[in-house]
Amino acid sequence: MTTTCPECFETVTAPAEPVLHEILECAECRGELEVVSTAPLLVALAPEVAEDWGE
Amino acid sequence: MTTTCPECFETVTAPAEPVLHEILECAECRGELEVVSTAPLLVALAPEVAEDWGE
Amino acid sequence: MTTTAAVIGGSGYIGGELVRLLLGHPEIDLTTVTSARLAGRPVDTAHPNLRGRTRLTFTDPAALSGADVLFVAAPHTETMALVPRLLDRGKVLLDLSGDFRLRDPLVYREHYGVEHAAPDLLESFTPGIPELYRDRLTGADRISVPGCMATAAILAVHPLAADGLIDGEVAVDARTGSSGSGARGGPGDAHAERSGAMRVFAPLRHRHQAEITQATGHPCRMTATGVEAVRGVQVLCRARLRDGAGPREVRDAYRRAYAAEPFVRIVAQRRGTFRLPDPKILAGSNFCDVGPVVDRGDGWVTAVGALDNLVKGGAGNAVQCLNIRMGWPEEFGLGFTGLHPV
Amino acid sequence: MTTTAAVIGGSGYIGGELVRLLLGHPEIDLTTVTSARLAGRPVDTAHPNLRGRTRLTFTDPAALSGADVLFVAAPHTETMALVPRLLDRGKVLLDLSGDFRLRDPLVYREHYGVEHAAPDLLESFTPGIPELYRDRLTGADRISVPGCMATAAILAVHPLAADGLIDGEVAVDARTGSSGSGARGGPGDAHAERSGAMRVFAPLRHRHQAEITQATGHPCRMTATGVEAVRGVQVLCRARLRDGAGPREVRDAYRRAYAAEPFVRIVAQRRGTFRLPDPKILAGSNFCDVGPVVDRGDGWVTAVGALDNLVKGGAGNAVQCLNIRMGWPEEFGLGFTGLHPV
Amino acid sequence: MTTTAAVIGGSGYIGGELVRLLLGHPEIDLTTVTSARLAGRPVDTAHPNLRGRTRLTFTDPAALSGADVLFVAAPHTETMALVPRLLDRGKVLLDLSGDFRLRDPLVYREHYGVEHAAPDLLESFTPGIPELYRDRLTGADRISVPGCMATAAILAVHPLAADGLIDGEVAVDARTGSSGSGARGGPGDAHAERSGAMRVFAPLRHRHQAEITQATGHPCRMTATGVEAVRGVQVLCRARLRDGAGPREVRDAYRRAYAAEPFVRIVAQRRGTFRLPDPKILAGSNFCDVGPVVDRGDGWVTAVGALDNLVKGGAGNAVQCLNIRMGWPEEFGLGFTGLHPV
Amino acid sequence: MTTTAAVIGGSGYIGGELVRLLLGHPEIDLTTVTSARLAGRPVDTAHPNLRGRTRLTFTDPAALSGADVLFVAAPHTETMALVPRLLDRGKVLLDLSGDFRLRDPLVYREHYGVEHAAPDLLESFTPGIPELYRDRLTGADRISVPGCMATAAILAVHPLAADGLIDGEVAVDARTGSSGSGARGGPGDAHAERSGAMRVFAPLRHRHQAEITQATGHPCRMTATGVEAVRGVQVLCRARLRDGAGPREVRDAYRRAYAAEPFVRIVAQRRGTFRLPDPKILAGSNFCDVGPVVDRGDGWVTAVGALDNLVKGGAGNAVQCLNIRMGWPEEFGLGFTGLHPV
Ligand SMILES: NC(=O)c1ccc[n+]([C@@H]2O[C@H](COP(=O)([O-])OP(=O)(O)OC[C@H]3O[C@@H](n4cnc5c(N)ncnc54)[C@H](OP(=O)(O)O)[C@@H]3O)[C@@H](O)[C@H]2O)c1
Ligand SMILES: NC(=O)c1ccc[n+]([C@@H]2O[C@H](COP(=O)([O-])OP(=O)(O)OC[C@H]3O[C@@H](n4cnc5c(N)ncnc54)[C@H](OP(=O)(O)O)[C@@H]3O)[C@@H](O)[C@H]2O)c1
Ligand SMILES: NC(=O)c1ccc[n+]([C@@H]2O[C@H](COP(=O)([O-])OP(=O)(O)OC[C@H]3O[C@@H](n4cnc5c(N)ncnc54)[C@H](OP(=O)(O)O)[C@@H]3O)[C@@H](O)[C@H]2O)c1
Ligand SMILES: NC(=O)c1ccc[n+]([C@@H]2O[C@H](COP(=O)([O-])OP(=O)(O)OC[C@H]3O[C@@H](n4cnc5c(N)ncnc54)[C@H](OP(=O)(O)O)[C@@H]3O)[C@@H](O)[C@H]2O)c1
Ligand SMILES: [Zn+2]
Ligand SMILES: [Zn+2]
Repeated sequence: MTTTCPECFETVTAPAEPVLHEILECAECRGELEVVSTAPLLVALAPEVAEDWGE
Repeated sequence: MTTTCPECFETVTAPAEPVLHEILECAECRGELEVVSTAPLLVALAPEVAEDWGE
Repeated sequence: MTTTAAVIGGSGYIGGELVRLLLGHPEIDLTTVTSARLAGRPVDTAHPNLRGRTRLTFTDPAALSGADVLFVAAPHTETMALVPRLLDRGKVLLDLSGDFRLRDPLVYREHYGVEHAAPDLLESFTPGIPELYRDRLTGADRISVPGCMATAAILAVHPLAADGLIDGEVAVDARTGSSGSGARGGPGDAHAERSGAMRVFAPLRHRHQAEITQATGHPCRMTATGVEAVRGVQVLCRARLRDGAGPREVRDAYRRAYAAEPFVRIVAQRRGTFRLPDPKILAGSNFCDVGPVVDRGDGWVTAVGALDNLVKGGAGNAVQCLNIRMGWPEEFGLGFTGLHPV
Repeated sequence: MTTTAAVIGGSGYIGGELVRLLLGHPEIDLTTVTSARLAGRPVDTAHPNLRGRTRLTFTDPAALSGADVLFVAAPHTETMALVPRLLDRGKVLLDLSGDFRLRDPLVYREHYGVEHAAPDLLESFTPGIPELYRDRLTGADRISVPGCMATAAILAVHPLAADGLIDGEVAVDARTGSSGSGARGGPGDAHAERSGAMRVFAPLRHRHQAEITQATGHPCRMTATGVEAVRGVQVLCRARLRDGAGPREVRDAYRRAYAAEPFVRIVAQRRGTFRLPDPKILAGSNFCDVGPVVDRGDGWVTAVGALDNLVKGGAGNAVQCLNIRMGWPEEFGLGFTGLHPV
Repeated sequence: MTTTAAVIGGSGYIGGELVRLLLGHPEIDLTTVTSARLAGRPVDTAHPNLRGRTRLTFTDPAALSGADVLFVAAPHTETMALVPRLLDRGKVLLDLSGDFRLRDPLVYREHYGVEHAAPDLLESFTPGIPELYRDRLTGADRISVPGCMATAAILAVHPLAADGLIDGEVAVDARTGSSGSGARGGPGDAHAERSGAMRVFAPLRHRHQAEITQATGHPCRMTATGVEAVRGVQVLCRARLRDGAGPREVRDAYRRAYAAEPFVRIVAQRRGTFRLPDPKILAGSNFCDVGPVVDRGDGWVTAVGALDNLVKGGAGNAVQCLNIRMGWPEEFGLGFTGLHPV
Repeated sequence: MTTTAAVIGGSGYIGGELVRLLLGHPEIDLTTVTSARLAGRPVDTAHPNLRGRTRLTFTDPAALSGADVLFVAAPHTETMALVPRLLDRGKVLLDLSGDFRLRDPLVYREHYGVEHAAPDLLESFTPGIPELYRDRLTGADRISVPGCMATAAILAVHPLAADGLIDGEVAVDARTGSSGSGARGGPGDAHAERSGAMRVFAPLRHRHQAEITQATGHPCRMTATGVEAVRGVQVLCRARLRDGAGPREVRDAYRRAYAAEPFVRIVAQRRGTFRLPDPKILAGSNFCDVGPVVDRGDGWVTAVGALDNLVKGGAGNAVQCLNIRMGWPEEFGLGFTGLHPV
């Protein structure tokens, strides 16, 4: 099963039977993608862990 | 005798009897100023020695 | 009669710098330095440069009794919960976190990702920027010191903004050393990873841009890159000059703005190795060096600013604000001029 | 049958890098390396990393006899006098100086401050940018390799420009290590002065901006800062997206432009320590890493580029161009992938 | 037919260097790289320099099936429990930890503070020092690669010891970069703490001194200091020359010992900037540079050694040992010569 | 009534540091700073950290009129010709070069390679080491400040030597930053060459060893290595304890020697990141940190010393000596405590 990464628009391949709230990693941008729907397969970007410099 | 620095517009003080082509240094921007006229006192900016990085 | 002071968050990098400066301040008696993690242990455990200079030990924050002046150097988003409980522990409170810098709680949420916990207090804080708000600081009991990169950019741009010499947006390209992220680093802060890096950690919308906009009145587009340095911030700020403004107006604006400022130097020279502001020679000092360069061809100005993020970008600036607030000479505790070479 | 090669200006930093790469090139026989200053002395006198790898000694430039391929790594403004005399000494000539990069002699004079000495030759040079001009390079006998910061910026911006995704000017903020100024430094290059510096040595109108404009078709406003590094260039390039262009179009443009490129990697990740291009991990490698970041809010794009100024920013790029010209595999001599940590 | 290889501990610094070298090795097919922490994620997550060079993902160590050659790059004191379980997973095993370097389990306990868990295996390991044990390595199925500082010191001192030119104890003063402590740093490894440090982390009895004694036959007194560098080890080894030994005997001993060695260079020059071994120009290369200096006045010798701790001090040396074991050219996979400047 | 002071050699690194310290000294009026090269130009031309702190300009050395106190910071072998002409220009003269440090002109010739030009003056100088010769300094009109590495080693070893705890030779392994070679560097001092180096520039018989022997009474064997740092010297001094001397005697000796010293700290801790002396946290400060480590097994002691070569290793030590000579508080002008992190 595949879908598109909302960050970089690369094709993301999910396991055969994706589970709701499972976290996938996009191979291109390495973003963490949360499975928000399984049929159809939809993923959402998990929040980015920002670095906290220069405060 | 004074004039104005063409780079930073600060007042530049020349020696009592400035000589043509004499080099003064502006106290503010440290530019080298060449005396191009003595009466009236006029100065021009000598070329900047640039650094030559990143070629 | 000396004034007592306490540092909350005293084991961190800003806390340590506050301790260093306050120990050398002729009017201050530093009585309390807090750390939960190191409670009971000597202050020089965290700050080995202070060996032989103090016998203070860390106090648990919970055990803080109070002091005339409180410096709060705790993490943002946590500080807004702390401050309400601290207000009655001191006469003057200076916060160094980001929590009380932005007047508008919506802007806070946009940049910090959480709801502000004490929005009613926001208006009661005076921005800790002596060069812009010296008068207000003389009467301020709550002072919010701006961010390190924000301070550099605000001071670099302020003369242009105040004199109305620029139009539209200011683009800020900031570079910072590793101490900017504090003493509690993650894996990316390990020496082998961070050394020699040029790490664009904020390619857009760094939080400090909201502070710059608030202080200068100009929209701001900001990037931030970690470069090889422990201390030090440098900003390059670009803006379009309005019609009629040229090199002369720009130079005049800087001179007027900073002629009498003890801690801002105009550095824009045509010769020598240090022609424009470079934080290399500012480590430990409270100077912010600023220098404008005008492109005579196309009417843009680039203003460079540099400072030590822990001093003028934090602890030193806080001490300067306090000096103003107390009517003390502004240089008290801030006499160190920086080193060269270094 | 191997191809013979000579390096003119072989005692410099670019020259040394050419020697390193050519010694490891399977099709090349490096026969001559020139230096007036060190004529007769072993090549490893200037390049101690090559100890045990070559027994070549430096040849006086005046004694150069010729070779199939000539690499010229001499100072700009001096090279334009050298090249005419070199043309009949080799079949293919690759120049690494700035003297044959700009097609228009007026633009040359504006940026180099002197009249061009061989304007008639300018049109005969093909720009050494494989990613833009691979086809032309297959037949080129005179190749002019672009400047280090220019290469980084051109490759960072090219997909946007080629697809017409941006409007107007590109602002380039470049940072560079100390090897960019070559082996003959002045007082400002001394370690005690340069170490840890953030030196805005070109606050405006750096020479490379003319190259960027020529290659991308966009006007360019460029600053350059020396930061703590020996090797390494990083550029931040900002431009406004034209209406209708967004993150998806931008990503697609980069993929299309660089999918088949052996030495350009797209680096724009959401996790990890090295999310955007950082020259730290590129020392010695021929990669140029590029990564775009789109501000979804306001429609600006920041494209980051990074490379090793002596490799993809100079010697390595020249070797890649030669490989294309000769029909050899493009990776020949360029297999080193870079180190981590470093 | 290629040989398959697996790296156990592939997410660490030594592991990453092994992956880099093995991907470039013409006889090796790297099939497995383990990490418990990053299992399933791409190998370039931990090693960003390998982007575009491999599509391998990390395997959980528990899921390791086997390979012709196993490289073990796991922490000491943990490796001795791993190895017994790994022995039947590969024909040849090379361990890079300290666990199988010392032949005597009592000496192990003295230096590592714990009882050895597999003392019976100790004798079955051949020390991975090509310059001393090349013959034994040709038939070795279990190879224990020495410590980085130990390798530098052993190679610096070996010619003196082998020729009986020195008496008594060898004093070793070692300096090391930050990658020597691996990817899992503590608070002291943070950039702001470690940058520019001169940290005497082992004022006496560094563990590697037992390895030096074992290989040279001389008692050893060793200190180790962390200095500013990511990669790189340098040792200064001092010993008293026995009567009758002087500069000529010393030079001869080094020439004899290393004339045919592909990865040891004798560097002891009287002119130039790099007169004695300096790890600065060795990053990424498999060279160990050594150079003796004799004090004609008092009959002491100082032997300097330098290498890249992750290459000749670890991963590269392991690959060299494997090349010997397999009868491949010793330089396979190790062609990178190092950079200058850098 | 203030005391006037002049700095001869004021454009150099030691000269600049003297200017920085003297400008902050409450009893001193700095009237003259000499430089032939920069005569007439502002002092901050050479020392950009002093911008805004002084309006002094450089005086040509030939035009020097005189001052109460003369600090001489000129190159060795040239200073011995200068000093005789300076003696009547000031009441107190402090020399920072090597020319008047060694009492014996033969030892001078051995280490400096030239005949001493003013041997009769040698005995008239008091060594500028407060910790050893404070009493003599109170009456001294000619003071010769020791070398930077010598000071670190002398202070590290002195308690052991004074209490007779060690036998025989002291081996000193010194590391130094790049400012130690002054502002007039050669090609080897260029950033690209010197950055990250570990350069054994004196594998034996460094000149400072004669000073160490003179001050401690022990023969000394010294090596010196340039490591990555601008400021900072660290020495590791190893010696054999005499029978009966152990950890307790050693600790006691240090405590006794330095209990009342304002600028020597004993640093030998068992926890934390900065356990032994590290010059990283001493930049700008006048501290010399010393710490002994005893090997309980074999009766050797390693004493570590660290300082800032331009401060306690030069300019700061000179100011401390003057304070003693004049009966001023010893800390005058020397209050800066050093930074962390940095
Ligand atoms: N670093 C800079 O350049 C810089 C510049 C300007 C402003 N700032 C701001 O200054 C603040 C401190 O920064 P830093 O770099 O010093 O960070 P840091 O090194 O991480 O130190 C944080 C300090 O806060 C304390 N702390 C943590 N949680 C606390 C809590 N809930 N209540 C009380 N104390 C708490 C810690 O004490 P424990 O020992 O108990 O953990 C530690 O002393 C931050 O808000 C930062 O944004 C930093
Ligand atoms: N450094 C970089 O990052 C970089 C990147 C891309 C392009 N470039 C360009 O590459 C060229 C070389 O740069 P570099 O950094 O290697 O400079 P460099 O280290 O100063 O070396 C210059 C070389 O040119 C030789 N040379 C000087 N004058 C000459 C003449 N009249 N005829 C022949 N040879 C002459 C010198 O040889 P002697 O021993 O005889 O003095 C030396 O080998 C420059 O044009 C530079 O702009 C540099
Ligand atoms: N660094 C040097 O300069 C150097 C030089 C020569 C030899 N060595 C030796 O080489 C070894 C690795 O050093 P390093 O610097 O690479 O350390 P490192 O960066 O900390 O890496 C350690 C590696 O071991 C893995 N690991 C940890 N516990 C394990 C276990 N129980 N079983 C299997 N794998 C385990 C880790 O994987 P996870 O991702 O699962 O945590 C990681 O991949 C050490 O023994 C070290 O002494 C190091
Ligand atoms: N650097 C250190 O860490 C350190 C530490 C302790 C002691 N020292 C000693 O201190 C002295 C100065 O060292 P430095 O590192 O500051 O050197 P430096 O940076 O090279 O400065 C030398 C200074 O001496 C002046 N000078 C040169 N020749 C002179 C002469 N014939 N008469 C008068 N002035 C002359 C130069 O002035 P111009 O502008 O006229 O050339 C310059 O101001 C040396 O003897 C050195 O050994 C150095
Ligand atoms: Zn993606
Ligand atoms: Zn001016």
